Amino acid sequence: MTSLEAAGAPLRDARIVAGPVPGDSGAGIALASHGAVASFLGIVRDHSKGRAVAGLRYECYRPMAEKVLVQLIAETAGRFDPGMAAAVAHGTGEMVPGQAALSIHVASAHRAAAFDACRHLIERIKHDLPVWKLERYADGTQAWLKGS
Amino acid sequence: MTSLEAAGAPLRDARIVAGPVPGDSGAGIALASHGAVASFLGIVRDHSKGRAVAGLRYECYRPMAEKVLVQLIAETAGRFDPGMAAAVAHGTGEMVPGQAALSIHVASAHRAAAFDACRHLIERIKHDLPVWKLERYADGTQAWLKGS
Amino acid sequence: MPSATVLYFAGLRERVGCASEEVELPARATPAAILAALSDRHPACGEAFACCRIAVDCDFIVGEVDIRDGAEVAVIHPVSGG
Amino acid sequence: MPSATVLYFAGLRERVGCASEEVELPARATPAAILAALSDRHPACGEAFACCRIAVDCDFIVGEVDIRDGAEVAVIHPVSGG
Repeated sequence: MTSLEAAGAPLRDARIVAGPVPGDSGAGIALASHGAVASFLGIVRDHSKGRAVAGLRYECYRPMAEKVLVQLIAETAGRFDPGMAAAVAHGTGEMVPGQAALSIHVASAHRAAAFDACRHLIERIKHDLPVWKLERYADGTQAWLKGS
Repeated sequence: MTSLEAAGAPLRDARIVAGPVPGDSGAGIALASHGAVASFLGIVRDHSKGRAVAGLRYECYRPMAEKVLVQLIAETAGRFDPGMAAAVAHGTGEMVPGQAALSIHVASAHRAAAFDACRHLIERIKHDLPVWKLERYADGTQAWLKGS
Repeated sequence: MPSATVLYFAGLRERVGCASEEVELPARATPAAILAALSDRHPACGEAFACCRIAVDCDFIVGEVDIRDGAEVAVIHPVSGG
Repeated sequence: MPSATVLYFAGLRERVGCASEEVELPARATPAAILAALSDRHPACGEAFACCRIAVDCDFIVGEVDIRDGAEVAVIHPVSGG
């Protein structure tokens, strides 16, 4: 029995939630062998390309999005640390500036793998997660983003 | 008046706390112009160089540690993003595996600067913060770490 | 030919004018062939389809894929999550 | 010569045998000169001092520094925080 098995399998949590994602420190995902948790929060900004943003709407192809998140976590673990734990959540629906649309936590034995895995997950999510952003501007107009 | 001034100066919070550091998401430090929060938690592990660890004690030269944290945040902001917000806390005293000894949150307009600044802060803290770790092993012995 | 449910999202949904439609597709096809068939149905969207990926039953397709009757074929235009 | 309060921490404190002591130091000195003076007082710790940095009034010193009477001189051996 390895120490990993002794402590339980590392958490792999992927979820699409209604509204903004809940905020927590991510400390809860760490196994006893994990010394580092690297995290990322994507926050709705009040400006986009020079325009004042009043709010956003995220539209999601939910069954695929959940499947893609699970796959991206597995791919990331295979590349950076098979023993890592990860929790990823993406919000959907209406949000206002200051709310968090995406949260990623990665726990690993050492900080380099935790950071690299966290950053890799964001880049892959930005490329592959079937989620689209409608920006609502302060002047009353709105537009779908053309990729990100 | 820039949007930064309109929204208030970015938070720069540096503190040495008794016991482990409190856990939070870091979302609260983001200004309206910040789209990304990158975070790091240093967690007490249950093993160190193959030995089972029952607990730790962190000893700190507190007045200097607080001053160094403030300086490292200013240095990091100057290098990566003068508009970034940051909150850094390091714990002192007794801790057990699973507790967080260090938390770093950096908020910036974009994720690359937030990640780079967060990672830079850890490396500088590991090198310059006057804090020393006493490891208490499961076999009842203990030893001060020789640097990190 | 099998009949698949084709899905459109967000800006592409608005441009095509529907969120889903039933479309007869070849029993085995590449993403390019699927997008060409959809462009024939929606000539005004040909340019928008050019930068799209295809997912069948929630998996991105890179080569040829079998399309079963009732398959869910999603047209994934460039995403903007995160 | 000014009298400074010299501080030791953690493993170095245990090795030197005290957390602080009053030491007369030159009015202007480099870290190397300060560490040499402390090695004279604690010959068994010369090797441990070799990898130490010096902070005066909570600032790391890299070149020469003025030591005022009552200055706080900390001997910073390799740290292990984080």
